[in-house]
Amino acid sequence: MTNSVELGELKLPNPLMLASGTWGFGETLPRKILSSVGALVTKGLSLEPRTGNPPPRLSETPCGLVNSIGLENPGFEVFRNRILPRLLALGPPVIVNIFGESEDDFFRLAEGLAETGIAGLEVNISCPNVKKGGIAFARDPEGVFRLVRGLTSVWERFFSVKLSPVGPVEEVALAAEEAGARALTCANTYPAMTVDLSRGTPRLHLGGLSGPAIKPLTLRLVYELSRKVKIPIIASGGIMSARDALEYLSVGARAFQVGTAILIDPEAPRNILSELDVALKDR
Amino acid sequence: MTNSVELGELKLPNPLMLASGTWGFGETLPRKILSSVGALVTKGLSLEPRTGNPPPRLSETPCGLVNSIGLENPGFEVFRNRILPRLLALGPPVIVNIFGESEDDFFRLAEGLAETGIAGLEVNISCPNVKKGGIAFARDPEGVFRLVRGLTSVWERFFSVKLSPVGPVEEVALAAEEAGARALTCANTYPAMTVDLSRGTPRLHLGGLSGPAIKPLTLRLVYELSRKVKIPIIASGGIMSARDALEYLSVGARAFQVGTAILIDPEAPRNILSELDVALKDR
Amino acid sequence: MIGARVVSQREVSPGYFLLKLEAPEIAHQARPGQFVKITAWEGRDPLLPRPFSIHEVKDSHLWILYQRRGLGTKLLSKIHRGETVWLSGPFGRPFPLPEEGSVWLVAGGVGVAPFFFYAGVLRTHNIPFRFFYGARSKGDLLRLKHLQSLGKLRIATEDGSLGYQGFVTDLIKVQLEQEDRPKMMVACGPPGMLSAVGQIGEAYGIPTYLSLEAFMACGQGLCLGCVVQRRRGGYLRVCLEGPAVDSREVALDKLS
Amino acid sequence: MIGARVVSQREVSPGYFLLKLEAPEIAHQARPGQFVKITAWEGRDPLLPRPFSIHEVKDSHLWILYQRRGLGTKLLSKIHRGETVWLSGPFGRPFPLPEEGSVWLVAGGVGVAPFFFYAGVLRTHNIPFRFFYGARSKGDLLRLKHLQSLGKLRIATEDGSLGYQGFVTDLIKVQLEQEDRPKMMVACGPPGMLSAVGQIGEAYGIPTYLSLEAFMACGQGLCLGCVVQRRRGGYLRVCLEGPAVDSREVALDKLS
Ligand SMILES: Cc1cc2nc3c(=O)[nH]c(=O)nc-3n(C[C@H](O)[C@H](O)[C@H](O)COP(=O)(O)OP(=O)(O)OC[C@H]3O[C@@H](n4cnc5c(N)ncnc54)[C@H](O)[C@@H]3O)c2cc1C
Ligand SMILES: Cc1cc2nc3c(=O)[nH]c(=O)nc-3n(C[C@H](O)[C@H](O)[C@H](O)COP(=O)(O)OP(=O)(O)OC[C@H]3O[C@@H](n4cnc5c(N)ncnc54)[C@H](O)[C@@H]3O)c2cc1C
Ligand SMILES: Cc1cc2nc3c(=O)[nH]c(=O)nc-3n(C[C@H](O)[C@H](O)[C@H](O)COP(=O)(O)O)c2cc1C
Ligand SMILES: Cc1cc2nc3c(=O)[nH]c(=O)nc-3n(C[C@H](O)[C@H](O)[C@H](O)COP(=O)(O)O)c2cc1C
Ligand code: FES
Ligand code: FES
Repeated sequence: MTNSVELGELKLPNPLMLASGTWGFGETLPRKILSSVGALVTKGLSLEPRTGNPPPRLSETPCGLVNSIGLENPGFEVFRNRILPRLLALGPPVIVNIFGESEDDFFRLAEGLAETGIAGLEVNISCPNVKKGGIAFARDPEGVFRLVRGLTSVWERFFSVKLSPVGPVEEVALAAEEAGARALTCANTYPAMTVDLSRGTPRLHLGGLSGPAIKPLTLRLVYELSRKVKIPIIASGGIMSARDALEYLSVGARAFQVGTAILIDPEAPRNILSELDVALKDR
Repeated sequence: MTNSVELGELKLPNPLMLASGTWGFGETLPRKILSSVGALVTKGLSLEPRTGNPPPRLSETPCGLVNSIGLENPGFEVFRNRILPRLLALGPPVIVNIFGESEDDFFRLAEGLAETGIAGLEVNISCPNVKKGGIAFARDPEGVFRLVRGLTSVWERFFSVKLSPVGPVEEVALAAEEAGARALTCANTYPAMTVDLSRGTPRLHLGGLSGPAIKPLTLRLVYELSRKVKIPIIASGGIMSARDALEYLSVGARAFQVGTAILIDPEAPRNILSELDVALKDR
Repeated sequence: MIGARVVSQREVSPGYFLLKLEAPEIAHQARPGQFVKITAWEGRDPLLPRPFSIHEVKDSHLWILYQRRGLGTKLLSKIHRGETVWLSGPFGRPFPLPEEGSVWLVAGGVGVAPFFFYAGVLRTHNIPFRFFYGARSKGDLLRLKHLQSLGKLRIATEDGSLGYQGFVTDLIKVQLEQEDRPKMMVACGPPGMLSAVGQIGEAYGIPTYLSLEAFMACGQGLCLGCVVQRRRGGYLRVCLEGPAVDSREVALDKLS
Repeated sequence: MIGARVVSQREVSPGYFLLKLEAPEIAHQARPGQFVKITAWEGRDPLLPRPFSIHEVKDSHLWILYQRRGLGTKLLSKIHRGETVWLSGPFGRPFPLPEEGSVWLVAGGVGVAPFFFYAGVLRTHNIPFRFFYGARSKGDLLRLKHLQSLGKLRIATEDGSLGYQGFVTDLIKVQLEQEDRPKMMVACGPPGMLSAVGQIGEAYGIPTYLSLEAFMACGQGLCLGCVVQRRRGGYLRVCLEGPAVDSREVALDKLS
């Protein structure tokens, strides 16, 4: 089996995680797909339920997918009471991806999740901070420092800060590390848009780009950041095959996430893991 | 024929330009390909000759191309004396793409080109500023302001500032506009990398990503910037077809450049122009 | 995804293809109204598999009836017999089977695809049904001979080249005034047609199921990408709560 | 790019294909040593056309002999006769034709591809030549029968399963000591072999041309992407100053 991996205090059976937002809460996936992976990172969770964005929520680009789901989720209460118990029973460590509109939202979510048996948090900072006039947390290294520092006092275990790939990424990464983040997830989707000209008036779709198209960009980011920070980096961006994963591992990532590939084929994580086994044995 | 286009004082026969660095200096292209376009933007020119980077200079990604040519060029003297006369004889307006390692380099290039009959300059700010410790001009909005303001006193005609798509793009765009840029070229390639695992040790290739993969990203950038600045925007990023060009025009670009598509097929600009004619007539 | 051998493929009308695949696992599970996702190319452009209704099923084979539209269907149309495509599914809720009374199937264009399978199953269950099929013109009606053998069929063409002249929705309005009304209607076709059928169903108090289309990524409830607006607020996922949904569930004016 | 009809394609050895295309414009212009770029897929992945030596030319047809390596050649190998691929070229400098004296052609593996065309033209010009061809093993020697009919051929296999046992470069060293030396050598094959042939040519004072490979985008001098290091500093573009370059021009230790 592919070696286990340590992300600070968090030990994973293997370096493959299911990326946030790309496997629902596992309701419609066979158990065998979910139980073999290194960790499950949940869909983004907010305190209150969110209905998400109106359609269209998806469009396709050359080798890429643009999504604007709008962080639809059932909110903390439903998640903790109805969803989390089932996820925890699956086996792999569960990492809960959280987001909020203010620092306080994050703190309250972390407190609420403290006694639930989850393995850690992934802190999504790509969302807008309403107190800062809607500027994303990820645009504001000092804000990220305060957010992360604040979190460390309510959440003492493993958590990763999920970076946005745009904005002052390096400054944000360093701020998160200095403030006490245990790992960085590098990175979220890229601001993108598509235009559908096939209708009378052009239909614009704004969202985040994922998939193979972004791999060379996020790979570069992981490479650069791994030379700047000491905490482990979890790579996320366009990983479709074991080779993609190995590329990330070879430039400094400690673990990696599979996202869009699951949407194309939920068997992808299992295939990647078994190919990875073979490749690592060959070395 | 596709309508002529005005970029401030510069009038082009049509909105299609050949992007910098993707058609050599036209030596190996049939004249008919060069003479039908709206403008020719030359390969990046520096004061002194540059031999460029060692190989590998190219690698391929899903729907993208990574290049690290290293701005190889014959330098100002050779360009002005031996290349430019031939380019000017082709017909379309010639825009010279310039770069330097200091503000002064840019100013001297502009002065040297002042009496040559070129239609304008394209100012590449993605290059490192040695006086600022090698930080790219494009990372420093104040530096860009000074550079552009300085240019306006040695160069009184049309020039476009070619933005990098990373860094504080919006601030840089606003600084360039305020300092007197007549247009913005949006945008250059994206910092990217590939890893070749097929050899014994991984071979890393760092460079700039172009081609269809980046289209949704640069489209979004053009869309956002066209809502922020009043000067015209020239789009550059992944335009392979008339439909791609129309998408950019529909989100606010005034003109557009074709780059990587030329490398795949030098007939691409002519095909795009004729398809554009048809599409615009259909409207 | 599983590899499925292409048993045959032919162009049944210009731009419309009938594809026969060998896929025992999926064929045995499939029920009418469900769909599969197909990848018929190497490389990552197009990135996403394409969703297609299951047109017919027999033993270990399934058929897809599809229109060539963009790159994905163009590539699919170039696949030869003996080659392999990648398949996953079946996904989505099957069409409902009424406990009693008759069903009207209302199809527009290539929306007729899932009804061949459905009609066969309705027949097996002895559920009476009528078939209404509209298209622009006679030439756009697909697999007409086969369709006629399936059961009672009424045709509408916009240009009057065959059957009733006008929209299929006008035709069913006429029929609803003339005949015993069905216990249920199931419609598949372009969004404009679907919302018209939905309105008719509600006006006549007939439970009506609309087989919706939406751009899909996962096709199985993972990404929340294929939503349409729910009438009472919020969204429903076409791939999971659909593709056929009770017309009263969806905001008909928001279909597109 | 022009569309070229596939006249035939067959797998001449496991993983090696011989493709015949109808492309009058290119066939008429082509000269030995030049190459074409081929796109055999829709969609943008792979993004770039792939470069291939012109293997043979006759009338309005040209042949490509290629090895299936990654996605591009996999897709090319799936093209059927009657289908169309996209072609551009011919690109690059032709192999030199010596004014007097003989030429030795030195091929390694699939590097033999351009020499069929070259041998034919040498024959037409009554230029004497000898052919040296090395591969790992007997089974890796491509189109051997046809090759034997072209002229004087010496084989080297690493495992000794046919001809001289060892590298083709060892074979030519042996031959250079035994025979009249040629006026020129032209070599095509893997980088290690090329640099060895270059060293031999220089040691014996024989002008030697090495047909280089480099990852290419434009194939025609536009992007400056396909460079190799020049011995006297700076770079040369394989697509324009090559693919075959005088060995003394290139930094042999930098080939890869
Ligand atoms: C549940 C379902 C069942 C379907 N059944 C059939 C069928 O039986 N026969 C048939 O001909 N067509 C069917 N379609 C439509 C079919 O999926 C599209 O025609 C196909 O995806 C177009 O792909 P393309 O690459 O050829 O075209 P593109 O160039 O990608 O797009 C052409 C058009 O197809 C739409 N489309 C593209 N991708 C998708 C996608 N992943 N999901 C939904 N729509 C998309 C686009 O919005 C656009 O309007 C079905 C769609 C859905 C959602
Ligand atoms: C001038 C020239 C002539 C050639 N002639 C022949 C020939 O006659 N027969 C033959 O079998 N092969 C020939 N090649 C090599 C051929 O171009 C590659 O095998 C092919 O491009 C591989 O593409 P792929 O998508 O299958 O593999 P990839 O998965 O893309 O790559 C596999 C290997 O091929 C190399 N390669 C990929 N793309 C290119 C490219 N655009 N240019 C150069 N190398 C590339 C990669 O570096 C890698 O090592 C020639 C190459 C050049 C430059
Ligand atoms: C449909 C979809 C929904 C996503 N939802 C979330 C989310 O809720 N929270 C989050 O942090 N990232 C979310 N992401 C980003 C992914 O977790 C992942 O970081 C990104 O897609 C890049 O990886 P990939 O190319 O492997 O998909 C989402 C991505 C997709 C495609
Ligand atoms: C091989 C290559 C060389 C380039 N050289 C330059 C250059 O010298 N100066 C510059 O400003 N941009 C250069 N570019 C960027 C292009 O001009 C263009 O802005 C970019 O590639 C995005 O457009 P595309 O996707 O259409 O190629 C180069 C791009 C490529 C692919
Ligand atoms: S397509 Fe992913 S939820 Fe429906
Ligand atoms: S491949 Fe572009 S210059 Fe040689």
